[in-house]
Amino acid sequence: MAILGTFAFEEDFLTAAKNLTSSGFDRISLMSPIPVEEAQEIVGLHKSRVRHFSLAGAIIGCIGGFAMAVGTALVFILPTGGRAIITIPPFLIITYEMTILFGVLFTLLGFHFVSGLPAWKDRPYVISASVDRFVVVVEGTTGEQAAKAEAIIRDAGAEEIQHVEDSQ
Amino acid sequence: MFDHGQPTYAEVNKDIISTMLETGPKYWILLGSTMSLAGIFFFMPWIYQLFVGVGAAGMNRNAVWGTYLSNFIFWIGLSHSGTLLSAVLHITNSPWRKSIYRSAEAMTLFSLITAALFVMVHVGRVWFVHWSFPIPNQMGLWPNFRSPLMFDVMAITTYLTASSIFIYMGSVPDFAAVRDASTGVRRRLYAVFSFGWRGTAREWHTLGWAYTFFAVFVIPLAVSVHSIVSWDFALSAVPGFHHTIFAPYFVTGAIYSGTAGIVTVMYCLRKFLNFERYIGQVHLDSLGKLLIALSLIWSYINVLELFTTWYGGSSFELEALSFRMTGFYAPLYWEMILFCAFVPLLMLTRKIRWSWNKMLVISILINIGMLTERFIIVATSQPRKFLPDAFGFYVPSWIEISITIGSFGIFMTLFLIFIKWVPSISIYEVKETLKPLRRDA
Amino acid sequence: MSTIVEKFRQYRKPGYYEKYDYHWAMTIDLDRCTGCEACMVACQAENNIPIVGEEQYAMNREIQWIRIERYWEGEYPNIKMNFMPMLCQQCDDAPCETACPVFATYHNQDGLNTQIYNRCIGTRTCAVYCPYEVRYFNWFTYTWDEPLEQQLNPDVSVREKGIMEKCTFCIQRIRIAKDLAKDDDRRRVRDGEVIPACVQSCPTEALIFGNSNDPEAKVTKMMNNHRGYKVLEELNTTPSIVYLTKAHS
Amino acid sequence: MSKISRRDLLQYIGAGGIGAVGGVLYGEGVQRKVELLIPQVIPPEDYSPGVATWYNTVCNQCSAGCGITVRIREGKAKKIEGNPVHPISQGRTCARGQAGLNALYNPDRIRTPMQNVGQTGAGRFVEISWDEALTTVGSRISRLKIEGKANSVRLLSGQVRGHLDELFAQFMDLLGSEHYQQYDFTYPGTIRAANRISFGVEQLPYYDIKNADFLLSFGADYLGTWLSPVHHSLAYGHLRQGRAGQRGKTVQIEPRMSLSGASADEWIPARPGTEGLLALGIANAIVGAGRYLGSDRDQWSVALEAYSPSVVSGKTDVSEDIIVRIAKEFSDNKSSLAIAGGAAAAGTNAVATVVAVNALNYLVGNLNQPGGVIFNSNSAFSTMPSSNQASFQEMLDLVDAMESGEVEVLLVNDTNPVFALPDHVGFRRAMEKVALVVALSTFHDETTQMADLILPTSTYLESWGDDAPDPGVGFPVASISQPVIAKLYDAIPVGDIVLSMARQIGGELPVSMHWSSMEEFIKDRWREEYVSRASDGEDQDFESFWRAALEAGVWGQPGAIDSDPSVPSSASIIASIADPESKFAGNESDYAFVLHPYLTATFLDGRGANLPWLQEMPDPMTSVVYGSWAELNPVTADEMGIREGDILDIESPAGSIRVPALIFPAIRPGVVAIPIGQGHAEYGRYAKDRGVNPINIVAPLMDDQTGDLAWAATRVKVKATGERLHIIKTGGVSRTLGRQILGPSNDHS
Repeated sequence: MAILGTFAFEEDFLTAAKNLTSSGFDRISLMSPIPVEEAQEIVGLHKSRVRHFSLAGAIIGCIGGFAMAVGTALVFILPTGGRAIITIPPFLIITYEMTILFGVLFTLLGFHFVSGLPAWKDRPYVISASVDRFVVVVEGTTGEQAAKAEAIIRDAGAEEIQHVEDSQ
Repeated sequence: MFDHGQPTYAEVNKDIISTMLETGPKYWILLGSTMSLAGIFFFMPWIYQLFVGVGAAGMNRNAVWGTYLSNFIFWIGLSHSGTLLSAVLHITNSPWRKSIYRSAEAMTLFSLITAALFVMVHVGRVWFVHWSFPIPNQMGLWPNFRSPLMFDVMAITTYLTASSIFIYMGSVPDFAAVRDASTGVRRRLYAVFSFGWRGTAREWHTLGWAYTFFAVFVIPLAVSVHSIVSWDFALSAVPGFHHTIFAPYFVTGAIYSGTAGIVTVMYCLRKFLNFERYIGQVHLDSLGKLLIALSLIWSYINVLELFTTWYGGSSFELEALSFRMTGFYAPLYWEMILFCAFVPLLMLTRKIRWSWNKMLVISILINIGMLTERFIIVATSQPRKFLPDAFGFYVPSWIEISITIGSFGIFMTLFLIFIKWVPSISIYEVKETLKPLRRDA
Repeated sequence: MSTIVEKFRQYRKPGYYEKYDYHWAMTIDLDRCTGCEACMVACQAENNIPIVGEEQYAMNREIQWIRIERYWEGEYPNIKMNFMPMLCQQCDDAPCETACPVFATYHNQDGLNTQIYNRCIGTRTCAVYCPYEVRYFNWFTYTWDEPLEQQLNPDVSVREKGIMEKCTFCIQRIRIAKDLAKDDDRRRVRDGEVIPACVQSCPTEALIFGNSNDPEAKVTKMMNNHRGYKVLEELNTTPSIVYLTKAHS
Repeated sequence: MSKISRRDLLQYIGAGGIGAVGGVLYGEGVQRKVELLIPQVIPPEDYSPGVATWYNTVCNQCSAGCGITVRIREGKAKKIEGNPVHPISQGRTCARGQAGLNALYNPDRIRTPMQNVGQTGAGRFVEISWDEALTTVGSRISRLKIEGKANSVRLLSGQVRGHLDELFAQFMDLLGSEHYQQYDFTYPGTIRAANRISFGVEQLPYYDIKNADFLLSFGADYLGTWLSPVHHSLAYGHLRQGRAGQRGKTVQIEPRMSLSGASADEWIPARPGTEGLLALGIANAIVGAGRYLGSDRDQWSVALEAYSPSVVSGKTDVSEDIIVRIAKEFSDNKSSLAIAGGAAAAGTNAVATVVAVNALNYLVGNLNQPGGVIFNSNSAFSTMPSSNQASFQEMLDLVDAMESGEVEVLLVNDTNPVFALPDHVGFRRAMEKVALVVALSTFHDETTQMADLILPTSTYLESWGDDAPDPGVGFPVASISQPVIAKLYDAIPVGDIVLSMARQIGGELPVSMHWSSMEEFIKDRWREEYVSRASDGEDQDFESFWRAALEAGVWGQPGAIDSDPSVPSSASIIASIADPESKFAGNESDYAFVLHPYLTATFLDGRGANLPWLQEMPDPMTSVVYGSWAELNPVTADEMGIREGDILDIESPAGSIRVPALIFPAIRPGVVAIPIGQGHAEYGRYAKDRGVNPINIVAPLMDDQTGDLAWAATRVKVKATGERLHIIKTGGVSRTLGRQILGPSNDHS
């Protein structure tokens, strides 16, 4: 069973979130139409793991770019303009571009891994969450756990409370 | 921030999503005309040129680069608007960028696509242009990574991917908002577009970080793209091209023409999608100040280029300079100086900087000036290089002019499609700028 | 410390050309050249160069791998005319080679700046970068009125539209000479065995061609002539063609 | 879709971007023509695909007679080169020689015999067969011969040498008509006449520029169009840089700088028509300064006293100290040479001018000396008819004869008098009066257009013939012209046409002209030459000699300079000096400019205009292509407010033409120069209706001694018409702008 509470005002939403986390509920998801930093602290999100992906992507791009430039130059030795075969300045530019390209691609990849999107199986959700309502969802609660959560949400000033299925 | 009073969250959603859902007959007429403009003026002459050969254009032996390349650089220049508005101002989180950065990014993407099309039109044998990509091919030869054009290819493909990811990730929450506000096929479609976004704290947190990283990556990329585009010229020995100031000159010119482009697009958005409430005086004012700063930098670099050329005193450079300032294209040159250096100074007075109509005219003039600037660089330096007996002349042909007009058609068509498929103002960013709802309010 | 400087100089100037067996070069004696343009027609006959027609010529799109440049000097009545044949200088540090994104032009073992027609995609960057403006573009697929095409030289490929072309020092003749030399007990090509069409037809013997790696070659001696100089030397493209200034008796 | 080869498939896949659609449609549209590797069913014996064979023959693009060798691949002519062993060309060629293949494969060649239907000159021709054509000609001529009116058959040919000339002469003699004439605009008639008067020699002498130290040229464009340009260019190269530590000096005297003027050390723009006076002035300076030590010094000073440098400088507009300096240099140099030609030998005083120049040569004693004027011994072929080159006066007589109906049959071979003669001469109108005009020509030029019957001739690359070059190279030389490829189209070489006409006419002609083909005739004549010379110990039998001559393409006796160099007596030269006063058509007040038409290195006298390579070859001096122009001095142009491209109306007493103006810095202010060669009404797609022909406004003045056309003796008035025309030229800014392009030291600005 999952309890879903809809709030009209942000501070009620935050108080509900704080009380739920302090009373030991773990599978909480706080939905809001705009990013709310306090909500993210409450859930314990500080430095996102996306940054590792970006760094990894940048490094791979850097090495890959330089390797590509040098590797392709060595397939057929075609001297041009009296310059060396492996000319550092132009290859640095290629490396620079590849670094950024792989950085961006890996960041995208990281976003998908870390945020768990794209998730198409239906999970508790209220349409107004994307308009002007703040929603708290507590999942995996049974019997009196659910009642306790429901009580916390109600005295935080929830507008509406629903009981929905858990997300698979 | 908002001239006509604070809208509520719901009103924000309704206003912006309504522009996407209701499509009046005016939209279809406009879309039809821009598509025909693109088709008739861009694609038909291009197909003709494919059959006949690049000779249909006006280029000749010593001016082998013509308006196709100057348009390519103009459109790449326009694409720097998005980068500046969304990335730089996102990092410095200035509030006024929030409502206009989405369409600025859209401008980036679509002018990049138009620029890429110009490469296809410019190249002599377009059916082998894929050899310039590092993919295995029939001859087993790899491209020459020492060439500035290979820098171009790598930089522009990177920039294309980066800016499309940048705009897409920024609008995932808005796709979710559209999904919730629509039904039927459109709902299922936007469910896919928004990757099933629910707006949970974890998703916002990851998106925030990813978006910041995108911005961090795109800024140096944008600077590098336009300096690489300037290196197509600067790495040559041609007297009009071979200046070390070219990279900053082109980057400044790009941001300058991009910002002017944003003012034009903002004007159109306000007028046709009646976003008066969201795009207000503060945007116009800050954009105006930005334009003045950029125009001063641009004029400084132009004067610098003239001074160094004159001071250097080499017969090649002086000849190129004198032809540019007093030759056949002299009126074009002075028109460029007027439009890009003197007209923007009018914006110093608040009366002009605050009126939308005057700012529209100034921004269009600036962009015309920038288009002529690129054309001047191409058309006046190439025909007069080192050997006087090989001096020549370059006049664009009707095909080049029609393709130039057609390219605006393409850009407008893409933008009109964008307006109907992606919310042209970022919903959640606008909501962020609203005062949060207080229980006691 | 010196090894690093040495290594950098070696890196910066790999000097491929000392190691190659040939380095074809040409000297043009401006004192002998009378500007009669026999070389131009000979080159057109040998290398299947098309006729571009009147209106293309008016648009300054002629294709002439070797052209004669005319420079007046002084004013009437003591006026002088200077002719200067201008063709691809086969530069050792060619600005056009680094510019081509698809390796359609590179420097081969013969010290020639080769132009590979089927590899060219027509970005025309090489023509912008060439300070001598000796690269010519096929703006159209030029045709020969029937039966003029029977004169086409089978050793030289005919170019379609969208391809850059330039003087190749008659690379087909160089290849044939090297093959014949190889068949004849693998010896090297002797001096004077291979000459381009322009050198062969120049009626005042102003053009001399040969292998400048071979010290006894006639061209090497001519290159060391005190009147010798290179055009636009200050751009340091190190061209392989040495011009000899007009002398005054 | 038809079968797609692997390469096409990859090309379609490779068509990146939207261009793919265009690429596919275009790729399919072009149908590839199937070509056989071996064109004939049974290939000739020396035919193997991929292997080139070379044949030696003689170039016929001008009258120099250079030996050329033609590269043949798969039965097709690919490249013309100079024949290395030939003494005239020594392995080199000029631009016109290279363009010979354009004439061979010219799309506008006449392919079958044609009969004119309808009005003469209307140009409506219908194809007929060879025997039909020959019967009409043969029957007409034989009927005239029987009626005793053989004299009404006339043969007018271009400049023809060697045994073909003898064949023509024999054909006309056997017919009983003595009207076999040659007319060639470039024929040096006045020089030949002057040499005959000065030195009493018939052959043109060999001007040995190669060994000269100082070359003084009065109007002769020896590098571009005068007599034998390739040989002179070779000599010029040697004169300049051929000798270690020694560089010859050249001075050019002409009102408009020609190709030779451009390469000269000094260009002296004397007043047009006064070159002869200048020569005598220089001679006077030489004799006056005591530099001529011959015994008859005083006769010379008497003969030259009227031409003191001060008097001459007034008339020739050349300062006195230049005349004295030139005279000093001319006589001090070990071997100096003076030549005359071009416009200097085309005034009313042409012969007097050349005689004056010959006198100069005599005064420095360079006759029959290396680097001087070497008299050629008799020609390599013993049986040569005397030269029957028609002067302008004889052409006028021919026109009168045609007008009065004396001419029944006119055979025209390889010459274009309608173009080469001014229109007011009326050659075209006179041709209408001739009952039967037969044109033996390869192209539809203006004269062929007026013909009743056209017999297509093959080009020189497909026909047999031989040539003794005139001017020779000091020793007897004979070159052979042999077909290099199988004959194209239904054309027949002109020699074979004459032989078949002889057979057709019957009577004693086929008896004495019994050869079945031109090859047999040439071989027979060479056998006679061989037998007549065999006495001096050559034991090779004739066959192997003939094969060796064919392979080399040329035969010569280098050593055979006759022992005693007969230097003509000075008396005859002194006597021949006449006052070279030149007259001009049109008085000076109305016609302010002197017309200076000049032969161009591209088209010579217009015969090269239908060759595409020459039309697209920039004019050596002005770099203009595909058109005509009139050159004006920049100062006069400014005064008259004329800019480049303004169309001028140039009117002479004999007519007027419209031609665009070109600013040309190296021309005298009072002279307007127009190139000869363009302005064809017919002559194929490359030459038709392009440019203007200045010969049409040349007044019918003639050289008083030879009757040759004085084409440089016409005054014109120049008026801008206000219209403009874009002159197509490759030159950009023809100044070095201070850039060190022509040499490190910056003295070329």
